[in-house]
Amino acid sequence: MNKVFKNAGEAIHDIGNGSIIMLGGFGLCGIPENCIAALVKKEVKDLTCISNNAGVDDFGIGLLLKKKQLKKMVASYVGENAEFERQLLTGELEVELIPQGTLATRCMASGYGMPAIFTPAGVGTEVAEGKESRMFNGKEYLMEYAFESDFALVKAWKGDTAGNLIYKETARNFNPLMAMAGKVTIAEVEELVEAGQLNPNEIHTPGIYVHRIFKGSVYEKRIEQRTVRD
Amino acid sequence: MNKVFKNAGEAIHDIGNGSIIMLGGFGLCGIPENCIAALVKKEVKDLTCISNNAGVDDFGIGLLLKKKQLKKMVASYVGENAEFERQLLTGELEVELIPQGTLATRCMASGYGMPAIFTPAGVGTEVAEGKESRMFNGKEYLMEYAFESDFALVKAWKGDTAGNLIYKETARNFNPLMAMAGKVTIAEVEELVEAGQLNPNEIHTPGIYVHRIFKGSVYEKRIEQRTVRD
Amino acid sequence: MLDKNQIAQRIAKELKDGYYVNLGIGIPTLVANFIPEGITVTLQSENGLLGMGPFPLAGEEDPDLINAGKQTITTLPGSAFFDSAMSFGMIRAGKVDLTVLGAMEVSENGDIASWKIPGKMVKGMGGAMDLVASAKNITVAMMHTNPKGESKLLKKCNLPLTGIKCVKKIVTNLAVIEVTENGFHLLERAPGVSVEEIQNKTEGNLIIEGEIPEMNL
Amino acid sequence: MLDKNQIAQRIAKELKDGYYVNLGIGIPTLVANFIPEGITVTLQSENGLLGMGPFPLAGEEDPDLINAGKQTITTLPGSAFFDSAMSFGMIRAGKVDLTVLGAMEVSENGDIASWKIPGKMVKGMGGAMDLVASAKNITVAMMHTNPKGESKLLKKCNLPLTGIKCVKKIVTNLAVIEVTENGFHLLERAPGVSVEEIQNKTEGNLIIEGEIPEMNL
Repeated sequence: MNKVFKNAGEAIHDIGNGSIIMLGGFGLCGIPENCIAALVKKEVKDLTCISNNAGVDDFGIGLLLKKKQLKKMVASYVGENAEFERQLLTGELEVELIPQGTLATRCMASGYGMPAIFTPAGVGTEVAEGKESRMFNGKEYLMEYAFESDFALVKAWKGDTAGNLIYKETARNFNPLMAMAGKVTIAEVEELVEAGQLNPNEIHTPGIYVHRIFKGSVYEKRIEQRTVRD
Repeated sequence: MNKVFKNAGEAIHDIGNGSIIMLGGFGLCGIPENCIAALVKKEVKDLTCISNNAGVDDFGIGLLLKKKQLKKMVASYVGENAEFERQLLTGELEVELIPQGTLATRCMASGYGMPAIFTPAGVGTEVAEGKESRMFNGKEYLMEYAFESDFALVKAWKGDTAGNLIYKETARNFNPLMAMAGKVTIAEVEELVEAGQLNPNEIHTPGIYVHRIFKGSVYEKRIEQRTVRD
Repeated sequence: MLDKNQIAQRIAKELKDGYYVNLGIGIPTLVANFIPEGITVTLQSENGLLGMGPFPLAGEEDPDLINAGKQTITTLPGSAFFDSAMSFGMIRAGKVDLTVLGAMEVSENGDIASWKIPGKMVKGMGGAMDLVASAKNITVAMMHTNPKGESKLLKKCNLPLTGIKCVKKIVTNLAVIEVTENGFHLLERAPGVSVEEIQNKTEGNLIIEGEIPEMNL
Repeated sequence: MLDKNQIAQRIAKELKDGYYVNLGIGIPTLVANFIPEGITVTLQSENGLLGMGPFPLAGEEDPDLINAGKQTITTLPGSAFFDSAMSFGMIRAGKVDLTVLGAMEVSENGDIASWKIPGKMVKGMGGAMDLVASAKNITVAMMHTNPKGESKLLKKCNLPLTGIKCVKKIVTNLAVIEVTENGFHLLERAPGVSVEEIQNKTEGNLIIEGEIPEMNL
């Protein structure tokens, strides 16, 4: 059973028009750069992208926006992106906003076989509209459903041929959660090693959740807000 | 803010009669040996113990059973323990059996601030009696509530003064889940280091969940089923 | 008639390349000894391990490394440890392709009883209720009859249930049986065992269609 | 009247030894610069870090290490990384002792609006809805009035809400206010600011009891 693919193009070969895809990352940190580049190159259209953010104008999911490859964006925060705002205002792009913790937990729920979860996030706000709510110990919670996607594209630091993944620092973020929520999960890694080379105690995503893995050819790792101290 | 305690006796000083305590471990693997010894020494009574198993006759939670310190045992599997069976049959001990995955997930739900979860485990069995059930996508699930305890006693391999924990191999099991579910979580570790000595990428339980930590004085680590190949 | 090892050997033929498999305590554990050459099967142990290897050599037992039966084990290259919530998470999410379990009784609609004999034995369900309720492919490995010679394949289970309508296949010392909407569908006979004997030892509805082949180990 | 740094400085006085604290974007971030000496406060960043340190030195920026505002940061000894589900898990479970957030409007019953101006701005709620619904201790850091001079402390919020009945305390450039069942309870005045000015710039019900002390930075 071989999970290893040569490059991004081959790993995403069956992502077609209208696919629902999750993309890991927070801002531009820990995003599947090589998969995004391959989606741009493949010119697939009408994608529904589920990702915490929508990239910036010329990087990350912003590249797919610029090429008008998205039908719908599901995210928690979509600032810092002028093209996004333009497509939103003209109605070219459909947008669904979900509280960040709800988005994360709905992905995890999928990977944990839990059909729904309860969260207080959004109670009393427009996020609660049309949703079932319920009291527990005197506090109100919304019932939110598990979130699955056709494909989950995640980025890890290290991976092995069995599909095990280790993330680096805050580049972990949504990646392990979305890795669990893909009908097909495609992981791109900075370093790909043979099974047995990673310490089994340090794995963040066990290989059972990962269907395809490849070594990304280049990582630009753009910084969104470079801040330094004196 | 000091989380470090000198020994088990001091770390459990305020566990009193009638306390509800969780104990990590699977069988005798990864159990908080030093905390159990201290509870035996302290002779606290009427404890409710929540643990996947109940130890063996002369080790683990079996030591508390022998001294009749338990009022109630909540577990998923309680075989391999004659004294347990005796106390159960004479009615000295109250027992609640919970499917293993349900027990684990209810602890996690507590640490994740989710008041209830849905699981298919136990549907159609006596475990479902009196419980709310619900259909999702044509499949029936039971609603199970988050599980919190007065104290959670967990065992880790390495820990630091900030309370961060790393477990070893399958000694991880219920420990990280119960660590999240204690109103007061007490961690005993084989190796206690200064904050900054553990790789923040490899932490299994972040210190925010751990209130007290100490280095166990002895680890017997008894093996329940020694099996070898030729 | 098959012995325990042969039951395991027959079940091993159900394995496919790339499968993730959870093996219960008893006969199911033996399946690991018969994984066909040339395919990769990854064993999941619900106490928190993917990539379980064989028992250790004497002197190399590690108390921190056990399987769900509390036996000392080893890991194979590519293994990963995780906590019990994630372990049952991947089980519930259907990521485990095949689960093999023992049973005390199975009914013709796929119910299974395996964890309790009222008044006699209450060891607890462990992870069995989670496994049978979640796994998409449940195979039971057991003797066809109990020590008293009574059928364990029933119209309806007498013992408290572990799960309902979940068993897909049963491999016993006498037969391979598929659980269908209409009952136990006989697929194969053990070498030297007649259809009549299987019929006599099956209390639940046994469906016999055409020639029943002898199994090929 | 306080400047942004002084608002942060005043909020920092609420910190206690051992606190885990989540600081939002903007003024709240500045609180980290004023943590009192002698106490240990651990900063949580909801993108997956406990133990956030200061910004890096030039040349030492790490693109894999950012805060929830996407700024490059560092870690302190004892830090830990985790995924976004665990991050909001610990927030929902009430493990974070203090959350400091900015706001566009706060109402006298503790409702907060901070994420959307219909027809003008829809950046999304990010983690704010999770934070305000979960944290036990929500402090808002903001200017008392908007750029047009209109009060941001209202009877009722006009903008779409981020959360309801959740704000416990508000520190503005003019005052420290506690949100009580009966409305905004004035606790302290900024140096040189009169109770009258605060009253004039507070649309919601302002409760003034006895002498209102000037705040001590």
